[in-house]
Amino acid sequence: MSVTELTYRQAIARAIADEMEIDDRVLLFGEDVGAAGGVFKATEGLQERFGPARVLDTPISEQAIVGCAIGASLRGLRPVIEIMFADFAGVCFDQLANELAKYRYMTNGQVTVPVTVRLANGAGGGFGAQHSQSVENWFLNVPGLTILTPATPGDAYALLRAAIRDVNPVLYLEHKGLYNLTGPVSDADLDVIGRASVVREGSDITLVASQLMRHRALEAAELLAAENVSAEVIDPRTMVPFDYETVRSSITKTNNLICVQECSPGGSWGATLIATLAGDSLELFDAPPLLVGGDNTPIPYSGALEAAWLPSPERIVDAVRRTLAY
Amino acid sequence: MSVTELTYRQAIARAIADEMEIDDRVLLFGEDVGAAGGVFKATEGLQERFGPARVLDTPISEQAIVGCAIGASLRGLRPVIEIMFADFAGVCFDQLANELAKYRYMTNGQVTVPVTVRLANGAGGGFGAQHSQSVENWFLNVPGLTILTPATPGDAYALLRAAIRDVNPVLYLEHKGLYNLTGPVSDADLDVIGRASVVREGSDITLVASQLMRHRALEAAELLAAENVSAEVIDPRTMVPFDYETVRSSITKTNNLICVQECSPGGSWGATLIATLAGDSLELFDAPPLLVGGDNTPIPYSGALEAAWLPSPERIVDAVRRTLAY
Amino acid sequence: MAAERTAATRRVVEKTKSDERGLELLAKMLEIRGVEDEVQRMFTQGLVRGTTHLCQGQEAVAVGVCATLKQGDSMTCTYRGHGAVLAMGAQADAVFGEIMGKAKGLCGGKGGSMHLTDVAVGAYGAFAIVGAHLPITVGLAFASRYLGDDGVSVCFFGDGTTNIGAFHEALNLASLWKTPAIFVCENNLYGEYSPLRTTTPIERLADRAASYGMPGVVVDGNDVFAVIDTAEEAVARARAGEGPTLIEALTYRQVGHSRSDPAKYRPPGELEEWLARDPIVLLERKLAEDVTDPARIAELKEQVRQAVLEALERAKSWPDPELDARFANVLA
Amino acid sequence: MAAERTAATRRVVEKTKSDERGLELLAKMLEIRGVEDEVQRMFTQGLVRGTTHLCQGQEAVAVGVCATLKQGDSMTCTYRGHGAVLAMGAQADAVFGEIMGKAKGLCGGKGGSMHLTDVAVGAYGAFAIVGAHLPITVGLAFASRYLGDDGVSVCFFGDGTTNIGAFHEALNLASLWKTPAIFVCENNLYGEYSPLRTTTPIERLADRAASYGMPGVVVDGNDVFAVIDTAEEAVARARAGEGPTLIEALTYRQVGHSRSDPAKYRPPGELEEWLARDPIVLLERKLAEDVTDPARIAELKEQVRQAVLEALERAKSWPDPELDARFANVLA
Ligand SMILES: Cc1ncc(C[n+]2csc(CCOP(=O)(O)OP(=O)(O)O)c2C)c(N)n1
Ligand SMILES: Cc1ncc(C[n+]2csc(CCOP(=O)(O)OP(=O)(O)O)c2C)c(N)n1
Ligand SMILES: [Mg+2]
Ligand SMILES: [Mg+2]
Repeated sequence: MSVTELTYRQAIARAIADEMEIDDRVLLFGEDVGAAGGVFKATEGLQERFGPARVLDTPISEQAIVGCAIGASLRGLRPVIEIMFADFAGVCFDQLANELAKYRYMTNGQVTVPVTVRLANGAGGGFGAQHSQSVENWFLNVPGLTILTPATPGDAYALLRAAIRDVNPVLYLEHKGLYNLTGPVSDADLDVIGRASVVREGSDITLVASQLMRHRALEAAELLAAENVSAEVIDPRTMVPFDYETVRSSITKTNNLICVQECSPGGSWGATLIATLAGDSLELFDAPPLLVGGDNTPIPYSGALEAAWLPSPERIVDAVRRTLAY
Repeated sequence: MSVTELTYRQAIARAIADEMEIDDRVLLFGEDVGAAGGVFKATEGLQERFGPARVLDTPISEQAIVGCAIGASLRGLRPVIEIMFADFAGVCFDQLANELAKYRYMTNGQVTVPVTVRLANGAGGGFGAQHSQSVENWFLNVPGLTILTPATPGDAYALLRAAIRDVNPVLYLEHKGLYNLTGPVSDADLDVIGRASVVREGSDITLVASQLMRHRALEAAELLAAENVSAEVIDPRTMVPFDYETVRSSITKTNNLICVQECSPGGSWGATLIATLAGDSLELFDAPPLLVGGDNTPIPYSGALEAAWLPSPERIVDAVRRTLAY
Repeated sequence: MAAERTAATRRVVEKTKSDERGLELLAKMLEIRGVEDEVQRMFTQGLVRGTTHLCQGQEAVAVGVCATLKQGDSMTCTYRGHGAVLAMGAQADAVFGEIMGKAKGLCGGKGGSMHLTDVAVGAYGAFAIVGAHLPITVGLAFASRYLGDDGVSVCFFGDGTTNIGAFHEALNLASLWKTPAIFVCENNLYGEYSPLRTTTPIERLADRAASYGMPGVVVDGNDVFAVIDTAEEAVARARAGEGPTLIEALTYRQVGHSRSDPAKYRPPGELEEWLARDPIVLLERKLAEDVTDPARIAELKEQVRQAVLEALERAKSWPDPELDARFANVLA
Repeated sequence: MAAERTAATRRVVEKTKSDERGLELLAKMLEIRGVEDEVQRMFTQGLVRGTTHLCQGQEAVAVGVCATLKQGDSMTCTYRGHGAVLAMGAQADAVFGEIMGKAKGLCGGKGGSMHLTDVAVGAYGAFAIVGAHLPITVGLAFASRYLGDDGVSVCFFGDGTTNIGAFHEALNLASLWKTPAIFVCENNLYGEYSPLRTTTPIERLADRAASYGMPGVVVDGNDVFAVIDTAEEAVARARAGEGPTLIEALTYRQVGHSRSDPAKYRPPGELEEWLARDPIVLLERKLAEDVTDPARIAELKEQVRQAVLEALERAKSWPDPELDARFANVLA
């Protein structure tokens, strides 16, 4: 594949197709991923192309879906499964956190568990408190899971192919607000797990932001540019393992850090990042590193409330101003 | 009740009994909490005393247990439920994180959900990776849950009574390694939710540590005293809401902070604490705030490995030395 | 107010299938149909956010079951719960308001289409995680046993829900503790876009009751009187302390699963077949047989239509919530 | 090595209930009993950490079922799984070693008593979260279907486990997809300290199979030959692509639930009744009827006893893991 323009949604379907094409062990199952092509249409055409033996619809039973993927992976298969709205990770949390994440460790390496779990993350669409969460934050304290959070079609494609090839369990979080985003996709570099990307260079402050917030951080950076503030924007792309090094080099230059995240502060990836850098790079900070995130509440439904709940470019700009004025 | 000496385990049974005695709406259910008095014997005698209508054994079905408690609480009851090993929160995570935590918010206050969920937390007992976790860290990013982590019989008693009286949902985490600990118990002050306790005063460094780690931090403080280092030890007691103020006043004095926790760093309460203080009190730090915790792995079974996994007083002392030498 | 409303709904319980009663049932079903049709329109107009799941074609189940309840009883339902919440007596304007995220919506705009709740009329919540409310219903019912009142708790859910773990745990505990719970499975043949037979290895879902030692009964969910008869038996059993019942109501979702679904997966003719058995059509026909004056039915239809449209206009005129409202009611 | 061991176990499948075969089954059951008795002793001596769940009295289930398997088949079990893992052919010293947390234990000391795993003999794991391995077994079985081999997957679990959600979801999916899975419920009358009737509203757990459209069969779990016959049928069905079976094996846990449990909740006489039906005693009696020389049985018993003790001594002599080993095998 040379570089193509695809939507984020198409990039996902393409990544799965490309891996299924070259590896018979790859299969896909989940609720309505087959005949219907997925509730987010991110698996459209795959059942037609690869047949119902490799693209299967399941009953509504997420524990069975995850468990079945684990078991199949033990026999060498490479299951890609969909949990639909990421919030449904709650009903199969044990399978993800206690089984999938720990299986290899508890058996001292007798098994590998190459399962890719796709989940649709994030707020902003008016889906309410039980269909809008960013669930990477539920799993940060569960060693054994690799967690990916693509924000562009290109990253969605590369990270998903990398996830499927990875012999370890991967949670792959798709942001619902990005499915329609268009961008270039290529297979030139699939070695992307654990590598942040500097998506805008700058010298005054480092904004670390993922998924929908990456795009808002970029908007904020544009607004700031008009004020002669030069913001560097980094998309971690991978939550676990986190590329601290790229962030560290950035703040070596900017000496200021703000994490922009789509969740409340407690136990968040942003808090983890700040604590880590406070612990090993305290001297780099000119001002206190800040967390700009969702409110410390469940996510409200009403359009007005949800918009207020989510960090806006303006809120990011505000936080930058406060930081630089410190 | 005047001051009595009880074990941590007895303090729990006593707290439940004292609330059941004065409030008919309080009831207890869970697996083997009744006839058998609990697998940790923390509910011994309660069924005999209050009868099987108020102390009930359930099938092995944690989703049903939590859901039933939620439903009962909507009708004004005050269910206290046991999930036994805290790790089993995985099989009822949806009920805890998506239903219990959000119910009041999603209905805009039409309901109150006064459920107390007891869970047995923590490592050190040789129970292996699926029976040793500190699950407060799974729920930090779930607004709506109050999370309590008592470390002494006195706190176990007061926090549990406060939890049962609280009209909001509470996760009450008992540490398995502390059930046999003896200490004074009194009902003089039950207003303890959200209040940290300074358990040892000191001037050189602040150690924030909970549950088993509180006791190790105290041991470390003794070792440090022999080196003329004066460590202040703070037990947060409540993870959510967290008493930042007490920690902040302490580091205003000591200018140094180490969190000692029984879990890996990602998404942990210690990381949240450090990020919060780095954000609002950066100027207070003489040296980088550190996290001393479990390794970034599942918890191994073997005695030798588990002991190495858990922070020891010596590891804490080491970290303090490094901090003060900064 | 709320109590009066449920009282109104409750009056229909009288066993006599009188004119009056039939017309009341019809009015409620027409109201639900009217609300759902308007919500569909609002969605197209961009007035509804996220998603919405409508119940056109399934009205007889909610209306029939809720007609057997009395004050103090409770009900839980799903994201496809507008009908059930209205059947309990919630006001249409507050329902519309919530769906539009207005301050005066049932949940102040915090819940939305999938979470309509009106505790004042016994509607304890609509749940968006499949199966999650079944255990909660067990607790609502258990409380009646514990408190010694004779309340019952009804839970509506879909056919697809019978495959999830929470279903199993809830029915098991409900039966073991003989709680006064009534589990109403609305078998509308599909879970999302999947026909039941592609996700479920058995056909008769009521058969699953045997695993829990409780009665499992099948009923024509498009026949409101049949639903009432079946529900009455289950309610009586529950009130008598004999434990829960699983009711499988056979019905059909005349629209797509959710707003974005054109329902192309339906075999040809299926929709038409079920439209011919539309519960409102069936009830009207029955009433006509019972010599109800056709003019009265026409008049009722017009009345309900007007009331729904007025409710909608009222709700549209309401303001959005204040932004600070988003911080309220995390804790009590 | 591993392959040879399973081969040895597998040889017993021949349908003829010959002397040799009976003696092999007896040897395996004696080995399990011997290991469990020693683990109990070790626990008392403080050589075992945490907790441990023993299966004395249930040996015929694991040995009977595993005797019907062949190479390429897989097995999952619970924290009470020492017997099942030994029945698959795991070495006793590595079992002891793991339980003592030694470097040469089956899982290098990372798993412990509740997580014995020996993939080389098809023992894919022992799980400590009730019900968690049932969905995983579906996946193991599904893989055979996907790969087109004729492997089957057996899953052992307890009576109490039939009340948890994962049981329901797993059996449903297994049946829908006609996976070659065999669900073996060891009904030992208790879940922890709770008698089955206090937690489960029905008595015959095999009846739950009907909810999934699969056969449910009950077997005397203390009669190893009956277990073999029943398992053979299920295995044949699975290999033929006809889907899963639920087997309910009636048996008894002669010891407490876990190390700390004196099992005072048993009604008087119950233990004695079941001890009289001890599976090893039953098998010995059967072999005696089949004119096996009593001296051979005595000799076998002594051999197995010696082998177990030697395995234990070997395992005791092994070192603890290196401390750095704790960082290994989080990821591959
Ligand atoms: C745990 C969980 N899994 C998946 C979903 C997505 N989902 C929403 S509705 C639905 C179908 C439910 O089907 P059924 O129970 O038949 O109810 P119906 O929609 O037909 O009323 C699914 C799978 C969900 N909300 N929760
Ligand atoms: C999800 C979960 N809940 C509770 C437990 C605690 N627990 C361990 S064993 C057990 C009893 C299981 O009973 P049964 O399935 O009959 O198996 P048995 O122990 O009798 O072999 C329980 C409740 C657990 N391990 N996992
Ligand atoms: Mg349906
Ligand atoms: Mg049992």
